[in-house]
Amino acid sequence: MERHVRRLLTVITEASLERSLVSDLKEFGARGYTITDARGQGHRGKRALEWEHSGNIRLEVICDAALADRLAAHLRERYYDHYAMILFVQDVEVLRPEKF
Amino acid sequence: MERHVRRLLTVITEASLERSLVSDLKEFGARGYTITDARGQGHRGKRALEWEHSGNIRLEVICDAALADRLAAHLRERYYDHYAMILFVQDVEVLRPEKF
Amino acid sequence: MERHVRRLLTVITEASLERSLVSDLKEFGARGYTITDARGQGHRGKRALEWEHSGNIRLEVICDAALADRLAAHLRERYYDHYAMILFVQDVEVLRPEKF
Amino acid sequence: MLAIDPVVLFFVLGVAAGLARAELRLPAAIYDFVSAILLLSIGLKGGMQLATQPVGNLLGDVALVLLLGVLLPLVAFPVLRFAGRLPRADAASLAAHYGSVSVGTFAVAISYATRQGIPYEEYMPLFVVLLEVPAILVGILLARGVSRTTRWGPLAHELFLGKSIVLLLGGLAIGWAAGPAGLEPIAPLFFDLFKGVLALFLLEMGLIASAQLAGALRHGLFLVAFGLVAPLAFSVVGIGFGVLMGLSPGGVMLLAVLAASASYIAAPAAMRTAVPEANPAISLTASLAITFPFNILVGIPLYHRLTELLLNG
Amino acid sequence: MLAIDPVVLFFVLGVAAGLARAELRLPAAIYDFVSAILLLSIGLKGGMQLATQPVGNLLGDVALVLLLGVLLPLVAFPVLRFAGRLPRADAASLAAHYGSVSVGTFAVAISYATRQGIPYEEYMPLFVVLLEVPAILVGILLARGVSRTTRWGPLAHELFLGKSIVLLLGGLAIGWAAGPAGLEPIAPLFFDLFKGVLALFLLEMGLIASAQLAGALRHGLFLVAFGLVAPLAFSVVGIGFGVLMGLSPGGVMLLAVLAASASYIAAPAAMRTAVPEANPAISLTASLAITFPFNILVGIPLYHRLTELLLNG
Amino acid sequence: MLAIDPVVLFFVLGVAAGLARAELRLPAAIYDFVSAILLLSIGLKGGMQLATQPVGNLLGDVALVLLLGVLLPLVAFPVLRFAGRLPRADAASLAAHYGSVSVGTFAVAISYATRQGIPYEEYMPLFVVLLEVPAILVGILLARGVSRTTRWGPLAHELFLGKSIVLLLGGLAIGWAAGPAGLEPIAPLFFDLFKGVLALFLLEMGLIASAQLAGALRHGLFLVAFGLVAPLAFSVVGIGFGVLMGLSPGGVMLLAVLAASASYIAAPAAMRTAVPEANPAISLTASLAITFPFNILVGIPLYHRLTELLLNG
Ligand SMILES: Nc1ncnc2c1ncn2[C@@H]1O[C@H](COP(=O)(O)O)[C@@H](O)[C@H]1O
Ligand SMILES: Nc1ncnc2c1ncn2[C@@H]1O[C@H](COP(=O)(O)O)[C@@H](O)[C@H]1O
Ligand SMILES: Nc1ncnc2c1ncn2[C@@H]1O[C@H](COP(=O)(O)O)[C@@H](O)[C@H]1O
Ligand code: NA
Ligand code: NA
Ligand code: NA
Repeated sequence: MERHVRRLLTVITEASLERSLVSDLKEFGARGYTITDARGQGHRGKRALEWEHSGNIRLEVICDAALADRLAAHLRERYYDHYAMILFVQDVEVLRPEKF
Repeated sequence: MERHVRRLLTVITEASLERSLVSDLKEFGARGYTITDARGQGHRGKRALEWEHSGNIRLEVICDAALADRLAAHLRERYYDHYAMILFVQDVEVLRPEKF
Repeated sequence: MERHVRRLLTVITEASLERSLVSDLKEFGARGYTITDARGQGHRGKRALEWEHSGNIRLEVICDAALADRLAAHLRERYYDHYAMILFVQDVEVLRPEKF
Repeated sequence: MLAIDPVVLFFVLGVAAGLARAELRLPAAIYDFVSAILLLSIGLKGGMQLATQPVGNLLGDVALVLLLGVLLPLVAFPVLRFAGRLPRADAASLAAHYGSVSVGTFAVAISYATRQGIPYEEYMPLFVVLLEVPAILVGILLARGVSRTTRWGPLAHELFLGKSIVLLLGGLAIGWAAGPAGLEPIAPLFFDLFKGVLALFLLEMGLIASAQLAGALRHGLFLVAFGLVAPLAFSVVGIGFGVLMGLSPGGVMLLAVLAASASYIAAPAAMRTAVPEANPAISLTASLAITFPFNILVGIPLYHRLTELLLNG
Repeated sequence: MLAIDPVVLFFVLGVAAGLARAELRLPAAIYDFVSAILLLSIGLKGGMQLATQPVGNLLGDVALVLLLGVLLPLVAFPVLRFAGRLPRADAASLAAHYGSVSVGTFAVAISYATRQGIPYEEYMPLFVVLLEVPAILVGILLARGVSRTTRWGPLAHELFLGKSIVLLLGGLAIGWAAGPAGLEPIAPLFFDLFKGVLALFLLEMGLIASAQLAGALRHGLFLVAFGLVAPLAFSVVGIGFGVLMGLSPGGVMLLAVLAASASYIAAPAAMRTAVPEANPAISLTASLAITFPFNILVGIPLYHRLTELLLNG
Repeated sequence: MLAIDPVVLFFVLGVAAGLARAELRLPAAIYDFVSAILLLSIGLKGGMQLATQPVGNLLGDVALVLLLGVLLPLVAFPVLRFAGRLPRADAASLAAHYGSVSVGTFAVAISYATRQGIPYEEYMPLFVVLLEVPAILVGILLARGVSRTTRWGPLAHELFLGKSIVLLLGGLAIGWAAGPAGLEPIAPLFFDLFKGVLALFLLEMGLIASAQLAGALRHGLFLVAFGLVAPLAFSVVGIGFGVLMGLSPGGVMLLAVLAASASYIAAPAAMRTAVPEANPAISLTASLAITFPFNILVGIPLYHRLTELLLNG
C-alpha cells in the first residue's frame, strides 16, 4: 500500500473562535477539518468546559506542507496576540493524497 | 529509559461505525484502542454532534507496523466507498512495547 | 517561518486521575496541558464514559525532551502498576518555543 | 383559540434560529434526554390502556398494521425508481424511510388530538412500534434482494434494538404491568410535563431540520415534491386501513398521521448498516427537512379534515 | 419566613462547594438545558402579558429603556478609564458588561417579587431583551471609535443572535401568540418548575462564580470596589427611569435590578469578537464573581428598600 | 396493586436493554443531572424535618449510626480475607463498599415506603450522610494500617467532598433553613418529580449494572454469594441498631436497607485513591451488579418483612 506524507496541523484554542477558524480554513482552501472539545491550561490561564464558551477546541487539519505553513502564519498573525492559542505541526502518512 | 517505536493509526469516521470498527479491531488482534467524539467536515459534508449518529468519532490504535498496515488496508476496502472516513498513520515512541 | 522541535507526550488514563496528574504536571514544571474525554479498551478492560469516573482522559503536554523524559518516568513509576494508563511520545514542530 | 398548537411554534422558533445561524445549540445529551422522556411517556400511556384491552380483539388490528407497513414502501419504491429515476439503493432507502414512522410526528398529533378534545384508541403507541420495522425490512429487500452477503445479525440488532423500539416497548410493558394507579407517582414527570418536553424536543428538531434544509433543493425538485405528496397519499391509505380496522375517528386520524410520517431515526440507522451505498443525505433531507415540517405544520390538521370528510362523506 | 429566598441558598451551596473544590461538576450540557428553560420561561411569561397590552402605550417605555442602555456604559466608562486607570479597551469592555444585563439576576428578582407578593408589569422581560444590546454597542464604539476595521457582520450576528436574545424573544413571541390559555399545557414545565430550575441554575452559577473568585483580588481592589458600587449607583438610575416610565413599584424595583446587573453571557461573547485586546478575565471576574453574588445576596432586597424609600420619600 | 414498585421496572428495562446490547445510551451528563436532583431531593426532604427535631434527641442516634458504619466493615473484612481468601487490599476494599451505603437503594426504599404508606423518621437522610464515610475510613485502615505513606489530604478531600455528601448535606442544610413553607416553590421539581426522576435514574443504573454483570461470574462464585448474603446479614444488624435507637418500624426498615446496601460511588472513588492496589472491578461488580439489583428487586420487601417479624416476634 503506497503511503503519502502530508502535514497534520493541530490548533488548540478558545471555543468561541470555532466559527471564525472554520471560515478561515475554507478561505485558505483546506479540504476538511476535525474538531474535538477540550479543556486545558496555558499562559492565559485555565480553560474548563463548564459553561458557554469557557472551554477549548482542538482542531486538526491535514493538508500539504505549503498550506500548513500558510495557515500557521495566518493564525499566528491574526489570533496569537489576543487569544489563548497554541499550534503544532507533524508529518503523517495518508492513503489517499488527493483528499487532503 | 528505553523507547520503542510503534505505529499510531488514527481513524476519523461516522459515529455509527463504532461498534463495527471495534469488532474489526478485535478480529485483527489489536490490543487496545481509544475513542473521542469529534465533529468535522470533509468530502462527504459536515458532520456535527447534534443528535443520534450525526457526529464523528476519532479512533486511535497503537500497534506494530504490520498490524497498522493490515488494519488500514481493511478499513480502506471495507468502508471507504460508502462512509465518511479518513485515516492517517504516525510513528510514536512507547515505554512498554509488550502492551501494543 | 522558523520551526522548533518539541516533544508531545500523550497520556491516556482513568478520568479519576485528572486532578492528580495536573498537580504532577505543575510540580514538574510543565507550562501547559490539554485534556479531552475519551473511552477505550486496553489490558485493564473496557472504559466507557457512562457515569462517574468510568471513562478515560486523553492528556497532552508539549514540552522539551528532558521534561518529557522525566514526566514519562514519573508516570510509569507512580501509576503504571495500579492504573489503566498508556503513554506515547512524538516530535512536533511549534512556532513559539518559549511557550513550552 | 390560536389555530396552531403552541408546541409547534417551538419548532418554528428552532427552524428560524437555525436558518439565522443563531448561537443556539442544544447539546446532543439534551436531545437524548428529551427524546427518551417522550418515548417512555408515549409508551407508558399506551401500555396503561392496553391492560384494559382483550388481547383477542387486537390481533386482527396488529396484522393489518403490519400489512400497512409492508405495503407503503412497496408503493413508494416504483414511483421513486421510475418516476424519480433514483438509483435502486436510494429509491429503496427512501421507500423504507417513508414506510416507517416518526414518533416525533406522532407526539405532535397526540398533542393536537388532546388540544382539540378528540378521543382515540389509547393503545395506538403499539401501532407505532409495529409500523417502525416492516418497511425497513422491505426497503432492504428492495435494495439487495435476498442477498447472501447481507449480514442479518447486526441488522436485526439495529432494527429491533434501536432506541425508539426499546423505549416505546419498555414503556408499553411497564405501563401495562403497572396500570393507571401504579403509574400515578411517576405521572408528574411522564404525563404532566409531556407537552413541555415535546416543546423542547420540537425546538431541537427545528434546529436540526434547519441544518438539513440547505441540502433540500440541492437534491432536486423531485425530492421536494415527493416529500410533500407522499405523506398526502399515504395518509389516505392510512385512513383506509383505519376504517378497515374499525377505529374511532380519532384513531383513524392518528393512523393517517403515522402512515404519512417518515422515519428519521430508525430507518437512517438501519439503512446505513444494510444498504451503505444509499446516499444517507437524500433520505434524511426528505424526511427531516421536508416531510416532518410539512406534517406538523400543515399535515396533521389536514389529515384531520380528510378523515372527517372521508368518514362522513 | 426565612429572610433569604431559598433558591439563593443553592447559589451559596454552589459557591461553597466550588471553593472547597468539591467533586461536584454539572456538565455544560446541563447548564445549557437549565438556562434554556429559564430563558424560555421568562420569555413566555412576558409574552403572555404582552398580548393584553396596547402597543402604543409601550413605545415610550421602549425608547426610555433603550436610552437607559446607552446611558449606563457612558457613565461607567470615564470612571473606569480615569479613576480606575484601566486601558481603554478594558474600560470599554467593563462598561459594556455593566450597561448590559444579567438574565440570571432578573430571574432571582422575579422569584423575590413572587415570594414577597410584589406585583409588577408582567411584560418586563421585554425590557431585558431591550437592555441587552445597546450597552454592548456603546462599549464597542468606546473601544474603537467608528473604526473601519471593525467587522460588523460577525458582530451583529453575535449581538442579535446570541442564545439569550433568541430564547427570550422566541419565548415572548410564542407567549404573545398563544396567550395564557394556549400556554396552559406547557405550564407544568415552564411555569411550575420555574423556581426549581432556577435553584439548579444558581447551584451551577455558584460553582462557576467560585472558579472566578480566585482571580477577583488579583485584579486589584479597584475592580472589587467597582463591582460593588456600580450596581448600587446604577440601581438608582434604574429607579429614576422606572419612575419616569410610570411603572408600578414592583416594576421600578425590577428595572433597578436590571440596571444594577452586569452581563456575563452576551457581553463577554460580543466583546471577545469586537474588542479582542480587552482582557476577558477582568470583565468576567467583576460581573460574575463580584456583582452577580452581590446582587442576588444583598442587592435585590436592597434595591427593593431603596425603591420604597425613593417612591415614598 | 402490582407487587413490585413500577420504578423498579425501569431498572429491569435498563438491565434487559443493556444485556441485549440495545442502542440505548443515556449520556453521562444525564446521569449527572438525574442523580444530582435525586440527592438534593432526598437532602431537602430530610432537612425540612430536621428543623422540627430537638437536636439533643438526635445525638445518641448519630453516635449509634456512626458505630454501625464502623462495625459493618470490621465484620465483613475477616470473612472476605479468610473465607474468601481475597488479597488484603481487595478484602478491605469490599469491606469498605459494603459498610458504606448506596443512596440509590435508599431512594428506592423511600419510594417503597411511600407506596406502602409506611411512615418513617423523615430525617433519615441524615443517617445516609453519616453512614457514607466511616466504613471507607475503616477499609483504608484495614488495607494499609496507619501507614505513613497514606496521603490523607487528597483522601479527606475525596471522602468529605464527594458529590453525594455535598449534595445531600447541602440539601439537608437548605431544607433545614427554609422549612416546609420555604421549600414550597421548589417542591414541583424536587418533590413532585421525585419518583419520575428516580425511574430515569434506575433505567440508567440498569444499563450501567448490566455492563458489570458480565464480569460478575468471572470473579468467582464466592463473590456472587457474598453479594447476596452480606446484605441479608447486614440488614439484621441494621434492624438491631434501629431497635436500639428506638426508631419507628418504618425507620428500622430503612436503617436495615442502608446497612444492607453497598456503595458504588463514594467508596470506589475513595478506594481508588487510597488503596490503588485493590482491583476496582471486584468491588464494583459485587456492589453494582449483584447487591444493588438484589436489594431493589428482592431485598427491600424482604427487609420489610424481616423488620415486621423481628419487631413483633
Ligand atoms: N505546553 C502545552 N501542552 C499542551 N497544551 C497546551 C500547552 N500550553 C497550552 N496548551 C493548550 O493551549 C491552550 C491555550 O494556551 P495559552 O495560549 O498558552 O493559554 C491552553 O488552554 C491549553 O489547552
Ligand atoms: N483534511 C482533513 N483534515 C482533518 N480532518 C478531515 C479532513 N478531511 C476529512 N476529515 C475528517 O474526516 C471526516 C470524514 O471525511 P470525509 O470522508 O472526507 O467526509 C470528516 O467529517 C472530518 O472530520
Ligand atoms: N493499543 C492501544 N491503542 C490505543 N489506545 C490504547 C491501547 N491500549 C490501551 N489504550 C488506551 O489506554 C487505556 C488504558 O490502557 P490499559 O492500561 O491497557 O487498560 C485504555 O482504556 C485505552 O483507552
Ligand atoms: Na410512514
Ligand atoms: Na446593567
Ligand atoms: Na452498607
